Amino acid sequence: MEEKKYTIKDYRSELKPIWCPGCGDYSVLNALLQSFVNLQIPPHMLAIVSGIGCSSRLPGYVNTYGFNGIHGRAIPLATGVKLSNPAIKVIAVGGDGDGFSIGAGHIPHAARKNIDMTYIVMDNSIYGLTKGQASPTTPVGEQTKTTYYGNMDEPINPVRMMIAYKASFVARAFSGDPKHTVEIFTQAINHRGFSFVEVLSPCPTFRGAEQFKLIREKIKPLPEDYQPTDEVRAFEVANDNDFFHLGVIYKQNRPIYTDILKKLQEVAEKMRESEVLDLLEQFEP
Amino acid sequence: MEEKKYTIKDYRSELKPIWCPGCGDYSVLNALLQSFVNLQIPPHMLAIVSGIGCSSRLPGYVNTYGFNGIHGRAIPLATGVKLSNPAIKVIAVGGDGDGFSIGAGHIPHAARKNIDMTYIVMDNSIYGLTKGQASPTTPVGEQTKTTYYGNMDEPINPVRMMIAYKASFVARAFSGDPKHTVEIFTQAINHRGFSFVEVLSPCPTFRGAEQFKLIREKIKPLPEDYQPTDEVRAFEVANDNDFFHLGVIYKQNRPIYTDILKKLQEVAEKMRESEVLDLLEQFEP
Amino acid sequence: MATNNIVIGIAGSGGDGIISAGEILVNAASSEGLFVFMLKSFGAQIRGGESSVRVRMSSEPVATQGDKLDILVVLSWKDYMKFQSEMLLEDHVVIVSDEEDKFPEENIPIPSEKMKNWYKVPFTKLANESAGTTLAKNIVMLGVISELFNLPKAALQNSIKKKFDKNITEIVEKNVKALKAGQEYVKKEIRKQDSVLFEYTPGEPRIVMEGNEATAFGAIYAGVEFYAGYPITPSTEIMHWLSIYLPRYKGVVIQMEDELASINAVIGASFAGRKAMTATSGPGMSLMAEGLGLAGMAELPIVVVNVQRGGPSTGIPTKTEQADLMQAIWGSHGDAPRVVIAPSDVEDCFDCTVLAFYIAEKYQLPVIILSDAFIGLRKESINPHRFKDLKYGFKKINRRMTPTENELEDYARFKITPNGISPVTWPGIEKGMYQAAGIEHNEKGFPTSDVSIHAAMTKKRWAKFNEIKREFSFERLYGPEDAELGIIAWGSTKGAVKEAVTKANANGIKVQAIIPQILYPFLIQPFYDFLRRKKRVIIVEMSHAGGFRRYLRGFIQFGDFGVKTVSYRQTGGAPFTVGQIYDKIVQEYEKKDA
Amino acid sequence: MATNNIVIGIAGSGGDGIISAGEILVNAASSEGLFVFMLKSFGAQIRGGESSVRVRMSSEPVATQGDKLDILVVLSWKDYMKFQSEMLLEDHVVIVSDEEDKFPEENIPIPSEKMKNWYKVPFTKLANESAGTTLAKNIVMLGVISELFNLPKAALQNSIKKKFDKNITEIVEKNVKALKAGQEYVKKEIRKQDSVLFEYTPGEPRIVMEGNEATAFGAIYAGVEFYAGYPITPSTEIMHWLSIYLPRYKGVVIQMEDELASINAVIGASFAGRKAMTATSGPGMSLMAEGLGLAGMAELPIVVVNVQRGGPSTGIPTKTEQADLMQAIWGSHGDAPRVVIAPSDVEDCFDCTVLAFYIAEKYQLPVIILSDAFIGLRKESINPHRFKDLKYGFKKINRRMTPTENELEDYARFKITPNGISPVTWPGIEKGMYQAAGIEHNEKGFPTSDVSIHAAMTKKRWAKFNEIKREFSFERLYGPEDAELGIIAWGSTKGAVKEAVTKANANGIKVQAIIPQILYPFLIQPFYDFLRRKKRVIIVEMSHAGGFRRYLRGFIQFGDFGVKTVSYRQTGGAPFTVGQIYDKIVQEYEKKDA
Ligand SMILES: Cc1ncc(C[n+]2csc(CCOP(=O)(O)OP(=O)(O)O)c2C)c(N)n1
Ligand SMILES: Cc1ncc(C[n+]2csc(CCOP(=O)(O)OP(=O)(O)O)c2C)c(N)n1
Ligand code: SF4
Ligand code: SF4
Ligand SMILES: [Mg+2]
Ligand SMILES: [Mg+2]
Repeated sequence: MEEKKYTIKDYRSELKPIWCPGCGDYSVLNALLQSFVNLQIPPHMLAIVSGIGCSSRLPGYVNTYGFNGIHGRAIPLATGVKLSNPAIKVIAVGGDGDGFSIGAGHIPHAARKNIDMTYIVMDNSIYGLTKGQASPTTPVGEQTKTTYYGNMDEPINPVRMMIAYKASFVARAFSGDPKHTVEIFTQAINHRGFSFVEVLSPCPTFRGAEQFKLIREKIKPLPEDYQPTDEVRAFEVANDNDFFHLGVIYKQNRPIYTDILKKLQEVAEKMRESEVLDLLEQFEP
Repeated sequence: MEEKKYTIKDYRSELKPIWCPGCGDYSVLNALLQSFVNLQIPPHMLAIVSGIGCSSRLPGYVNTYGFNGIHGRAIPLATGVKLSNPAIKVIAVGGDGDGFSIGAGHIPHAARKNIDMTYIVMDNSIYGLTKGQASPTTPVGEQTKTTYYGNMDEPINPVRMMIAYKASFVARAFSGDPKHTVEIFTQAINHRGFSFVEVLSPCPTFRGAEQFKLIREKIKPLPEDYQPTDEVRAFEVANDNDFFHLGVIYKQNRPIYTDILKKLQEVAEKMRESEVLDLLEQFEP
Repeated sequence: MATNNIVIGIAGSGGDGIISAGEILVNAASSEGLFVFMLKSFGAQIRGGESSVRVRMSSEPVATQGDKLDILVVLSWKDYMKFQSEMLLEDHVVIVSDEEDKFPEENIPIPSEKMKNWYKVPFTKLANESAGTTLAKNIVMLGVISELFNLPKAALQNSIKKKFDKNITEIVEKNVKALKAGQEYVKKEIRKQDSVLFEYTPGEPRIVMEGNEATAFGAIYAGVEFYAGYPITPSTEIMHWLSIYLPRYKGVVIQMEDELASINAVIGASFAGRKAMTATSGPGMSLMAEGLGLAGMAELPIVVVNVQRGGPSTGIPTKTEQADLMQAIWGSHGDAPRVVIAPSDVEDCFDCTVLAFYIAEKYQLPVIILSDAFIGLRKESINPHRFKDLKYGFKKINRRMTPTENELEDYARFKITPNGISPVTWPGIEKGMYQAAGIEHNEKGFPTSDVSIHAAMTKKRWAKFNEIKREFSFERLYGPEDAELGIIAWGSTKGAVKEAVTKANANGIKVQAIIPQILYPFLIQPFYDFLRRKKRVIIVEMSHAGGFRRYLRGFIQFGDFGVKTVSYRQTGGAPFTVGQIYDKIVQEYEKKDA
Repeated sequence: MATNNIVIGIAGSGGDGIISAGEILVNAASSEGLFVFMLKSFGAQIRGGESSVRVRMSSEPVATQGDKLDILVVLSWKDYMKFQSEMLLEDHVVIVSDEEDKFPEENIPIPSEKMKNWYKVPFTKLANESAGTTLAKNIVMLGVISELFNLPKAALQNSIKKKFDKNITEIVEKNVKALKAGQEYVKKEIRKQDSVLFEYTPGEPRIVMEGNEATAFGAIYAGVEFYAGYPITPSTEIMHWLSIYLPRYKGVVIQMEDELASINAVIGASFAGRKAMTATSGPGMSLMAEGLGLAGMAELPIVVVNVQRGGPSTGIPTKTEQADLMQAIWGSHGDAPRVVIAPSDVEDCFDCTVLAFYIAEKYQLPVIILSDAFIGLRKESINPHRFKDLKYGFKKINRRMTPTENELEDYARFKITPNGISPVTWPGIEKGMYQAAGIEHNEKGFPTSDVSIHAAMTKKRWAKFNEIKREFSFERLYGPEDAELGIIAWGSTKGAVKEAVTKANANGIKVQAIIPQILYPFLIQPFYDFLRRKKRVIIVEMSHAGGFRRYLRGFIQFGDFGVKTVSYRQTGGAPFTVGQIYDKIVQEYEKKDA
């Protein structure tokens, strides 16, 4: 094995996570650090941005550039970073509430623009940080702090939503299967374009300790010969309500935003004669 | 033919539309009024709400309760109205910018909750009211006021997005085909649940007069034997990038929000003993 | 030192059951008719972090948590360390700690002179012995302190019974045993050296409410029919509570996808004729700025609660601050009218909510209630009788004014009237059809960009303010009218100001305080009356930027009254203490002729 | 009446080419070195509605559009009706209208004494005859008025050539023919009875800018690298302009899905080290409240332009108002620091934008530029030389301060410094890694809920204000220092105030005006100096609620200076006229000893 320059220690920050004992997010964090080791990304070339939530605390636990922004706005924040410096690897992380509830309006646009970033949602089907209200992925009937009489709302299906948005990489992982999660993260970060990973990451505190077991029972890997390039097939697989398929469910290569932008700037630059004062010509009567 | 109590005149307001000559929205308005005639809905039992845009001016032209709210918020506004009085027929209207750009975060939630309303988007693939900027459905390469060097962004596909959101009725119409539009509107309003209609409604002012012709050339009706109940098939049909299929593309019957809510309130009411002061018991030490 | 007013602080780790213990104590004291005040405090962890509770009980009314502890109970010294600054100790403090805690004594950050009265008790051991589980150590602890300090013992036992579900007798019994084990231990093993002893005469039971509960309860009392919201600390309890109780009155509680959706759903419900509200905290309030403007423009009654927290941005979600006042008044673009009310304690949360609905419905505009974490999350004991006949009682609040048959003939929804109020319809009402709009509109609701209509409609929307100023004049006043030193404060700062003013006057330092309830529009007359005798006024608020001071000065030219103003500000986090305010009073009093 | 200062108004329907005609006129006049001021006005329709343009040209500097028209050109009386209130007429007004317009003469809403000088011209016929198309009637019209009133004729011809693309000679020729046809018609058919005649000496050509263009240009000059925005009237031209020109300097312009996304993208870009900005109007500003707080908390430089429009809510999107001031200052929850600057004319849009970047980058905080529709959408002619050496010139504006090698050793991004400014890094800088956050944090950027850290960090963030107050003291002053009557105004109201003050002083009415450029933090010293001699001060603003007056009073106790304040407010829509301000000056001047 080749010698690695950066080890997991290089990526870990001095801050100790304040997550509850048994929280699924611990192994998401570890998997992410391991994927950085796999990819040997220099820490200062990484920017991890997030919104607000237990899961959104993650950037603080990683020794890279980090931005713990406001609730629901990780995606536009990440967009601003990426477009400003395409050399930086940009990773947005957060929860199911942060991403699919308050942040829902931003995802389709980053996806269709194919902005080169990785978006990891730690899906625990609950609002953890605010102590247990229903999230967009909470199952029907569930009693939470805001659904005393049982949740009435059909949950969303993040994976099929992402396929409909034309995200160019869509995958699902489970924080109870760290090895597979590392593999998926590594692929996602390596993907050129908007890559999305839903990580099932239980919240034992507000959804019970048996979550890990319940999810494990419903997990199903993709068929051996599965080809993630067919949108319709991917949509069908995502539709399966009885099982969670883990793995890369959809993948496509299409031009990334920053590449197109670069070409545009080159065209534009050719139209410019010299320095800024030439702009004054625009105002000549 | 049975005699109708309400005629189109009953539904038309005293306000004259300020739309440009040739705007597609005129026939959307007319089709909507005709569908009210078909359904014989008493005008005072109708509430039409909208956001901001040329298309969002529509409520003012109809003699019903109307609410011309703020940009992007027609859907939550409509939700508030419907939940307050399930007897009212609630219709949300607006543009592609209002709905799929600034309002994009609200749609999945009204759809999954299956809130009984009809959402009509007059899609002209441009921002009309602000005088010609790119919208989420503007084709790649198009020059607009904000895309001098050509639009870089892959457009969204509203129909397949809605299917992914579990909207229980998803259809497409064309303002150049008013008869079909009336039919679709009538079905959509009659549908119990969240019904969505994308009406291709050209903006000759900012996208050119030839839009009607160009769209007409790409239009394709659904196959005679098409069954709109299969999500995957519907997704496939929606994916067709070369043609616009008109008609009801997806349809499903599932419980509507206000019905579930009513049951919940009945359960809750049984748990209550008498009038409000009994709540004081909750605070007894 | 027998006292009828005692402050107890308890600190430990999240698993120690400290909050439960505090609640049991509060319930016991309240059922004995005592005045009780309880604060909780947590670390950043969701579970397993440090936590603490502070309970003050008294046979006289109390307005604050008490500056310093008479009794400090420590289940874990390590966790206590996090609360040092929040738990100041009286000189005569008595400390009770867990004997089994292995924390090095030399690291305890308490000066030795305050460690004179220190009892160590083997809580865990006693819990295991009596209840068969270490979980009961919080109850053992209650047994210990109830015996040591003469806290209401029978009431405690009742509270425990109530807490641990009457049906599971086994659990109740275990806990009662734990309580008694604690009490027995004291009798047998401890020789009381300290002089702290609680004494009181039992009275009629009082009920216990948290500020956020009082707000939610007030909303139901006022007849709220629709609540749409999005969770956010420290306001979420309002939604939790309503999601249980509002459906019982056929009301709707819906969790929306964000605050933009929440306020627009509330506006939609109001358009549909319903009494509608939402609650949030700072970040949500910022997102509601546009919606608040819409409600003002469309003249739709809505009630919006902002339980303020530390800011700016995400800030410190669990701690209190008073830095959202100016945003409440001026936070939307354009001349957007809204009323701002601030509750000053738990009971007042109830009153303000009822008042908010009254004003919103009558004047057809948005009303913002500015509570904060300090009020919203604390418990107080309250006289249950006060809810019986209130001025704007349940179902007595009129819904907004509707048009007469006549007015419906050629209905003009936004008819210009002298007081700005025009009769309103809603979907379902025949002949009442109209267009509501955020765009400028004429009396019929149709859009216009005519400058003179804009002027006339703007004037109409703001005319309501004149009427509100005529209708209300209530302000809270404490201290003698002829004092030359004054204090102006608002919201949760009232408690400390009130106690400090009482103390000062008792000590011969003449000072009077005024605390407005309706903050905006500015009810100027009571302030003029207040200022007539003043020479110097302290403006107190928990905000670095000091919006309240700017606000007051913007409306009152203090110089015209010959009054000097002094701004006393503190960044949020911990509330003002009585001592801080008192010291400031003394300091300014001495300067008063300077 | 030969004059070197003339105001021309033209009204007609959307298809009449009125705006083009106005632009050609403005360009012609500017190329002759004249001072020009041009306003456009439209109806609600997107296409085909009524439209009008008003051009003032003068050989002396002008600060306003001129209260009344010397010349009124009407291509359609029906459309003119919509602009009556915006187009007041001088007594000596000359009217030129379309002979073929069938509008009943008796319905023309102009008193007969102002109809004395009325020429009717067959514009359409002349256009058809000369250019072979009715489309050229606007050019015929220019020919007519240039001949009638001695407007720059050769320059007009050049402007037409420039406008109609030099390459399509055919079109240019047709239009030149139309121009000449108009001129010939006057020579042959009209006997001039009126006395309005324009006279001037040509000077060095001036350039022409719209306020929004000046803002965009200023941004490029200041080195902006990233723009994210969402279209909204009346600000969108800033984005239009930048989307053409910024990519030519390797900059990024991205249209986001909404304003929440825009400001967060801008914050992200700033975090990545870029000079970043966005522009919007009221509704977008309300949506940016939370993001503005985040930028303040994370101490990231961003520039946000608010081109104000009529409010509240959607309000009147195309018209002007000054009702967003208090929102700019106080619009976010919590103690969220930001700087607010207001341009007062087109040139100042450029200056303020350059200044905004300077302050944002130096102090690491959000800077809001409060422009409005009145400035943003008008054209003015400007001396091109003024852009050559500016204090904070292109590339001369330092980017934010970065840490030294030494400071990077144990880098503390939010290090507490006396002036609040701490060196900052961005992704890609080795060893500079840190956590940016909206949550309260320590010097390293790690989250905390510690009360004392919160206090220290809040103080640090606000310490920048002290430094800003030390660095700047510039205010615009007009009129004699020793005047006892004063006027305070801000932003676009400057023009009318300036001209009114000049006129008053010329008439022996002593009055001085002060117009702040940096509105927040409040630079108090210049105001103290200003007030020293004043007895009475008029506070002028275009807002019913009057935030500016509250703001000023919040910071200045006018009574302490023995100064009485008078609030002069007007709802938005149409800007103040010089006459209005002048009359107010006279009125208050007469009261001055009362
Ligand atoms: C504008 C705004 N609204 C609400 C909140 C309160 N809030 C913080 S985190 C959160 C949801 C957390 O859920 P999720 O994103 O699923 O993260 P988790 O804690 O479950 O990991 C909410 C509602 C906020 N901080 N800001
Ligand atoms: C918060 C906010 N941002 C921006 C605007 C400006 N605006 C008004 S309509 C509109 C877009 C209109 O496009 P669309 O919804 O497609 O409607 P159309 O005019 O094309 O029918 C925009 C950006 C606004 N009114 N409010
Ligand atoms: S509350 Fe749930 S999601 Fe949050 S840290 Fe605890 S276990 Fe994890
Ligand atoms: S601008 Fe376009 S969408 Fe708007 S009214 Fe005109 S044609 Fe219709
Ligand atoms: Mg979650
Ligand atoms: Mg559109």
